[in-house]
Amino acid sequence: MVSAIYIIATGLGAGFLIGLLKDDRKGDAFFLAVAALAAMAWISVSWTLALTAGVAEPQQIITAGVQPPFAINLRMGLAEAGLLSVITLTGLVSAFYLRPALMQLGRRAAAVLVILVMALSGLVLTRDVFNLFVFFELIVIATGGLVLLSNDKRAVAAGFKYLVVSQVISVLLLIGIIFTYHAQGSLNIDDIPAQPMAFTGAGLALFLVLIALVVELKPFPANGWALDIYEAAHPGFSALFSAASATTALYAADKLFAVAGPDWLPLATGLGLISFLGSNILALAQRSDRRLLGYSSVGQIGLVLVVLGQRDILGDAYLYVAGGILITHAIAKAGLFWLSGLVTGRDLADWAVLRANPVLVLAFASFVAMLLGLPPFAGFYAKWDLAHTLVAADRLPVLVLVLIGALIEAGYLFRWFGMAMKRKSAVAFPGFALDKVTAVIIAMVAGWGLGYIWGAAGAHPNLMLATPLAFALLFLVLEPLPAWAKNLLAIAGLLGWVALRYPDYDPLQLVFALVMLAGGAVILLASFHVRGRRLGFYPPAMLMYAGLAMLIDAQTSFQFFAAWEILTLGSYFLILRGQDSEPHALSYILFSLGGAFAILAGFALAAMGIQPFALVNLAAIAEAGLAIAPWVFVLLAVGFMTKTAAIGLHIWLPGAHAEAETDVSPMVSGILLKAGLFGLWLLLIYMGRQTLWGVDLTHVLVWIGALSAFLGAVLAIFQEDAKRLLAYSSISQMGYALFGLALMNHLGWLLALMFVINHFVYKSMLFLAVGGVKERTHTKLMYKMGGLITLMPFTFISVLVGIIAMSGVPPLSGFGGRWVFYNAIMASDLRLPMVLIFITGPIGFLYLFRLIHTIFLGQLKDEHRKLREAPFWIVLPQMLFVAFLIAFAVLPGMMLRRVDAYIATITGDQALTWSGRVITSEFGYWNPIAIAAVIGAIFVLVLALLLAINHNATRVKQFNIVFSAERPYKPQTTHFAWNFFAPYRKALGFLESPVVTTFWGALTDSLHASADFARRIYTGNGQTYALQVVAFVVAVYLIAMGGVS
Amino acid sequence: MYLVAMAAGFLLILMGLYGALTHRNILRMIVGFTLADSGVHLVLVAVGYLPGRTAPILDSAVPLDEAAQRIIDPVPQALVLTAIVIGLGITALMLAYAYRLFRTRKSLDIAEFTELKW
Amino acid sequence: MIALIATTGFALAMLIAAVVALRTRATAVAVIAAGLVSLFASVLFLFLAAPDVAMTEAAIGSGLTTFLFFFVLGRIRRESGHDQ
Amino acid sequence: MTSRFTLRNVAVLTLLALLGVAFWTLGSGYTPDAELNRTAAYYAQNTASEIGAQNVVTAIIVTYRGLDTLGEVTVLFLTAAIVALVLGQTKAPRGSSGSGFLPSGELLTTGTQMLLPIILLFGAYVFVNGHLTPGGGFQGGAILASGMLLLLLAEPGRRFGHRIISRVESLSGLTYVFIGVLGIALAGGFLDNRILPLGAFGSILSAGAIPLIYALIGLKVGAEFSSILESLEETEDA
Amino acid sequence: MTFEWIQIAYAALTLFIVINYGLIMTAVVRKIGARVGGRYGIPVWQNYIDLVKNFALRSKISHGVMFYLGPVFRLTGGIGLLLFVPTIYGSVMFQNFSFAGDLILALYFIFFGTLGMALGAGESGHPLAAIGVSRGLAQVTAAELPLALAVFAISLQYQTLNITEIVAAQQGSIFNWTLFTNPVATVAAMFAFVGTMMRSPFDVVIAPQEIPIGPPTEYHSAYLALMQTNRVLFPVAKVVIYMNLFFGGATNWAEFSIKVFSIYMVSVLIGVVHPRFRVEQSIRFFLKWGLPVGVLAILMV
Repeated sequence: MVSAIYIIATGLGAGFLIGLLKDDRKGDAFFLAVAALAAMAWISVSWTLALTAGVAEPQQIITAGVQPPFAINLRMGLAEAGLLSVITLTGLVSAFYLRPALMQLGRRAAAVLVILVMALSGLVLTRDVFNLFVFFELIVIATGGLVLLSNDKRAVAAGFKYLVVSQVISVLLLIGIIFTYHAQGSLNIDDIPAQPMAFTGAGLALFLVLIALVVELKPFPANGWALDIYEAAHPGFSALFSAASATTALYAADKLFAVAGPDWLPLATGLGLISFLGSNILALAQRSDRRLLGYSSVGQIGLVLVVLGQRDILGDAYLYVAGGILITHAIAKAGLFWLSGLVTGRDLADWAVLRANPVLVLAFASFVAMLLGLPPFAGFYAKWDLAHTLVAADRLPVLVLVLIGALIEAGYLFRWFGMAMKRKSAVAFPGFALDKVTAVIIAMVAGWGLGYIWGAAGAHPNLMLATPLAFALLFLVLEPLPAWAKNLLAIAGLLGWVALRYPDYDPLQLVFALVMLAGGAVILLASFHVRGRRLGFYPPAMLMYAGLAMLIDAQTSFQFFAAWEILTLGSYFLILRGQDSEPHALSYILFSLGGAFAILAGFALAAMGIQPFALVNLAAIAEAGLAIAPWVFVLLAVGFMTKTAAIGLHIWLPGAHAEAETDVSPMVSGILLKAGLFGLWLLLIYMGRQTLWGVDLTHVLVWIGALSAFLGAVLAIFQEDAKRLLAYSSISQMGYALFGLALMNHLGWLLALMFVINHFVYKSMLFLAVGGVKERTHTKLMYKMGGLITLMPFTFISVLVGIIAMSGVPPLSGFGGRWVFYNAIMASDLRLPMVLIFITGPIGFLYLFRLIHTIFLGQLKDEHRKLREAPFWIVLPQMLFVAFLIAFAVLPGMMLRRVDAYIATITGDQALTWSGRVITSEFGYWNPIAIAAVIGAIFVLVLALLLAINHNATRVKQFNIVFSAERPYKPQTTHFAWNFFAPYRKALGFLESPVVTTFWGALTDSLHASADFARRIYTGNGQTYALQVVAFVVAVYLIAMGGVS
Repeated sequence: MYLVAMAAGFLLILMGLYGALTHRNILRMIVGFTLADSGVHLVLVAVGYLPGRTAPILDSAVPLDEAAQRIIDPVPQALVLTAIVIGLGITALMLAYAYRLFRTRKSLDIAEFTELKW
Repeated sequence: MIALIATTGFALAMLIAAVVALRTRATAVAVIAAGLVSLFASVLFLFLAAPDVAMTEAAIGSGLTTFLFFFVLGRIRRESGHDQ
Repeated sequence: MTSRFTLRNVAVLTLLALLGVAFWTLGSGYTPDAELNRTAAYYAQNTASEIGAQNVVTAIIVTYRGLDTLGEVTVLFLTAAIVALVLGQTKAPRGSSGSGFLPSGELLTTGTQMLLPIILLFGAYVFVNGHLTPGGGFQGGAILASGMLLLLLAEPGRRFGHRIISRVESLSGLTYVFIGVLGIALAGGFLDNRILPLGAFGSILSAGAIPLIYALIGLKVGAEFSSILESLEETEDA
Repeated sequence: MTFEWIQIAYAALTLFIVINYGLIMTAVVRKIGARVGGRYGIPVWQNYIDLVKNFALRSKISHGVMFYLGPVFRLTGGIGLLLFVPTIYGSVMFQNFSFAGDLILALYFIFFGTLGMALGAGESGHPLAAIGVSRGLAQVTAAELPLALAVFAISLQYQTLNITEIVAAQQGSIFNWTLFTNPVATVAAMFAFVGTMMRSPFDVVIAPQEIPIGPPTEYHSAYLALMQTNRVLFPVAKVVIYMNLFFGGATNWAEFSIKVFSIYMVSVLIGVVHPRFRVEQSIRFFLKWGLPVGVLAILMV
């Protein structure tokens, strides 16, 4: 192996060599710089590889031929090697990225760049505290120089502010160093003994060193200077500043915190939390892209500082966790800054230009996911392990704060992504420089690669090797194919997977697999109607399906959670594709991530540090009656209920489902919601009833279910938008299912399961039908339609069957659900929530009638006279569903019976008796075939009677009778559709008042307002910034001292 | 003696910082920082001082075998030497920046360079 | 004892010079006063048995730095056309 | 500075007073060592045998903490480069260079021409003897630069050999790094001075590579200082 | 409870009896109403005349498939409702098709006709029909609520959803009737009863005294005949459910006719003395008075 000292020697040598060149030989200077950086990168990477493979041992490098502490020594271990690789590679790519700017500024700039990378490397390697200072100053000066690479005139002021603050820091650092030396008799970091947190003598000296290093990390709120650099500097340099400088500074702090001992770690934790939360909140109010990235960098470094504060409990996992977050952040942030160089405008919405290149969109999405620790990236594994360790060590508050911060970060990052995807670009398409695009792609590939490595290195299964995910990612490569080919492959993949896994499933899994995956394949049939390549549809769709497939297969909490996040991410991108879906997709992902974090906390709480945690073990926790059990229950239930859109957590759903594309709405409604039910199901099966403060939590769930069912239905009847109506109806239906599940009896579960199947079928069908109508009429507003029955007869039939099934009118399958439902509540001892459910039934009937009436009946609009039936591929799956509904109505036993038997094995009772075609419960009985036969027979007889009397009736125009064939001037006045249930609104309109929306709105508004107010501390005055740094140090000093005494 | 130097050094640091944090003129801020730097250097050297010993030079006045008993701690001096040079580097850089800033606005008031904020 | 008094004296002188550097209205005076502070400091270094440091501080701290200041000051003065 | 007692000033005073409390705690808790601590004791005992330099500070700077010094030299290199960069983008109006605060006259010009060789020689002396007496590369370099300063003062309009200065700067830097690397190959590690014989203790050609290194440092520092001074003085062609 | 072919004949017989009974009863009720109001009123066979007349009319007009099917749905709903419920307790002949399902089936099947009718009326394209549908649905959903609660209360009380078993539990003495064992539930159910019989004060949906409005606006001739049939059949079928659940059922046709008539008269009597409600008023009424009683019924079981 080449000694790491050559990284420094190469950097310096190249720097000086460039100094030898003539001024006009800029090309040579650039070449030299790149060669040096490449050599440094090669050394770093080869060390990393060798250390990982176990070929090499960590190396202690002595200088001057004298042993430490008498001479400066360096150390090359795995952590150092990894960070050096990040630093040097970022430097290398940034060098190419900066090429035009470097050429413009001359050879000196190239030398400065090389020396900066050298200094960063030195900072990582050195084990001497004063040497640390020297490298710091080198970095400061080099940064001061490279800020000038920017074309932004404001960069000069930013550089000066940076220097001013650095001066303050160096004063503190030097004082701290010399008194530490005095106390320990050595400058070697490893000679600093662990010591209690104290504010005299050695302790105070150590405090000064530590706080100086922390201030170097640009902690909120003492970081205005750094933000200015991020905003004004050349993006190529900002990438380096964020990815390499911040990373290095963090490692420097880490070295000293490591020796200072566990007593000092709370300091890191506290400051990290403040920084993470504070800067993320402030970022909310930010509209400038690079400044936003700056805030995000500060926040992320704060997060790693929090991790650093947990090194006492992380133990061996420390490198894995901290490294996972730190390196992922470095890559993602470098990538984002490089991306920002491709965008000419500085407003967040200007990133819309990226849409010109799908690869860049993918990169943007990847970076956002990386920053947020979403699977399959490295941060995900780190986040998971961190949460588990925190909880196991009883540091739940830290976890809560971290998750809140992460949620806020998700807020602005996804808002930004949404803007980029949906807004109109204010600036013209610039055409992207190939070298810059290459840099971005390199970062993206590195991020994916790192995700793979982390997956392979950790104790968890490597997500990237999971077949469903790999299959979904395959579609990224297949994007150039035409849509029909991809669709074919997608359907084959889904069906193939079900066929493959089918033998291993228990009946419950089988039902969900059939609904989610096979059902998904049916819905995908509708996607054949789209022509062209349909870029950006299949990867997210398949990502969602992959998540669902993995969810069903999940054995451990890790697999479950990973699958959960994958399907959330996939569905987010899918929803975002809708026309006006930007705000709705955002609230979807935020609620989903909030829910996911609750799940994470719940699993972490349950696992108590032991991994892997099999889902089955939830039962053990419940049985043991541990005090945490109800909390686990609450957290998991809340998480799952965000997905089922239980009332209070539902506000994302209507918009998200309504604005989605025609074939996406059924996916996210009919299928995605079931994921939440699946989770709840497992939770209730494993944990059963839990009591918290004397309240049976399943009773709470029953109430929530009933309220969701009721309010969802009430809101649905007031909608004018057909898809929104269906969306609210989904809330209601999921409320029913939740209600059934939470009843905790055999029939309740069966009821929920019937809802899983039925809701999937009729909601998919209805969404497809309404979507088909929208394809033709180009509106979703029902009062703009009317009289479409003759023009779109097949769609009408599917809506008709759908609403009969859904409202529970015999003989279709919905009735079976109602019957099971009544029997289930008879077996339960809860009374009041039933009332709500009873009210809901008829109300559900109201909105469904409205749907069919205002679209298909009544007067046809003039502009719709020439409409054709919906596209064949949209109608086809509807017809399949119609056939299924009828079959399921008559033969519910074909699937239910197996599941019923399965549920019986869990609940231990046999609630239903299946004899022949009669299904008997403790209370009543139900003979589907007889019902269908009787009704059919009567219907046919009556119809025959009417036909006999009135067989030659001829169809007349709609205006013929009442209007005496005089067409009224405006046909729309004759279509009674708008505000259809006006009496209800008069009587029950108060239920429509958007309490929940107002609540969440007020929450986010107040966050935004406080962010907008608080960020005014960044006055832009360099002196004020320096003052803030001093104030920060003094405040920490006083608070920490107060904490110690 | 070392206490005097140390006290003076600390005072100088505080005074320098006061100047740097209150003067709005950029050049005066830099002057403040050079004062603070001098103070830091003083404190550093004072820490290495052992009463009654001589400079760490092993000439005829200091026999080699008694060196450990005769000379003061040389390490802080070496550090200060480095610190002084680095301080000069930063000061020079800040001065260059000050000039550059002056060229953009014809002003040296730090409060005027606030285009970047929030 | 003499050394102590001398040290104290120089330290006081240094602090006075620092006060001048802070309080004076003229930047040029401030710069010179700062140079003086460095010079006094280098004397203190001599008392603290640090001849290397003393030389360096004198040459760099009080010498070169002051000139750097004056060069910049001069340029600024020339370009603004009036006293700063 | 319109008012002495603005809110900012009071805030600064308060904060600094609190910071002063921390300093006070440090200072009042400080007791000088009775004996040299182990690091310093090691240097006192072993410098002569290991390094062969009389001036322990020099031994520390050039060898024991050679990496610091290399960094330090690099700081100056960077500063020189960046000051040139900073000012390079803003050209001063032509014909108006010169510091403007000292009149340059015949006397000064002549005096400079006489003094310059002596100054340069003195500088060289200081850094070559760095391992024996107080002083060394930095001080010597500063002295070299003062010669340059004089030239600048004497002949403001004249341009000096940028090329030469930067060549000297870079070459000495390169050699410095090269010697450091030689240390790995021939002796105990990077920047080990024992690539050359230690020689007789106390003589000018002793202490291994220290005189060489210090000379390089001196040249480099001198060149860098000169370059900084020159950049700040005039930048029309920087 | 198994099916035999003879049951079809029995069901037809039930149907025949009930239709005739309904035709006569509704006419009698109207006549009583007229006499109370000091008018002479219609002859008791008036309904037969109307029915025959309407069946005899030949119409050439239809607005479309759903329009055509609307009355079919409507009548199917009425017949089905009757036939899914045992008419005479203890009689093998008049068990009808109650083996197909229990109380829940009956409750939900009420909507079948409503839905079909609403769809048919909707396709007629007449805005007044749509307004009628909207009002009717809005009102009926609120009105049915106390019934649902009451039904739930008594199924809890009797621990069964089987109508026959519920009736069986009420045999023996008049005080075994739900009316006496669970008066609250009965009151709640009667709220719903009054609300869904389409009589004043809850008859704004069809509002016979004003302009032609309501779902049947566009219907005529044979369509109307089917609906008229249903109009006499359906209330009786509904009353039968009430009778079975709350008033001890009927063990023979005599008891049947007395009980049905009495229960039916409840809504008539209330209608005579109350002015008509607007729809939102009746919704509020049922939520304010019917719902609490229903909730009370559930809580008291």
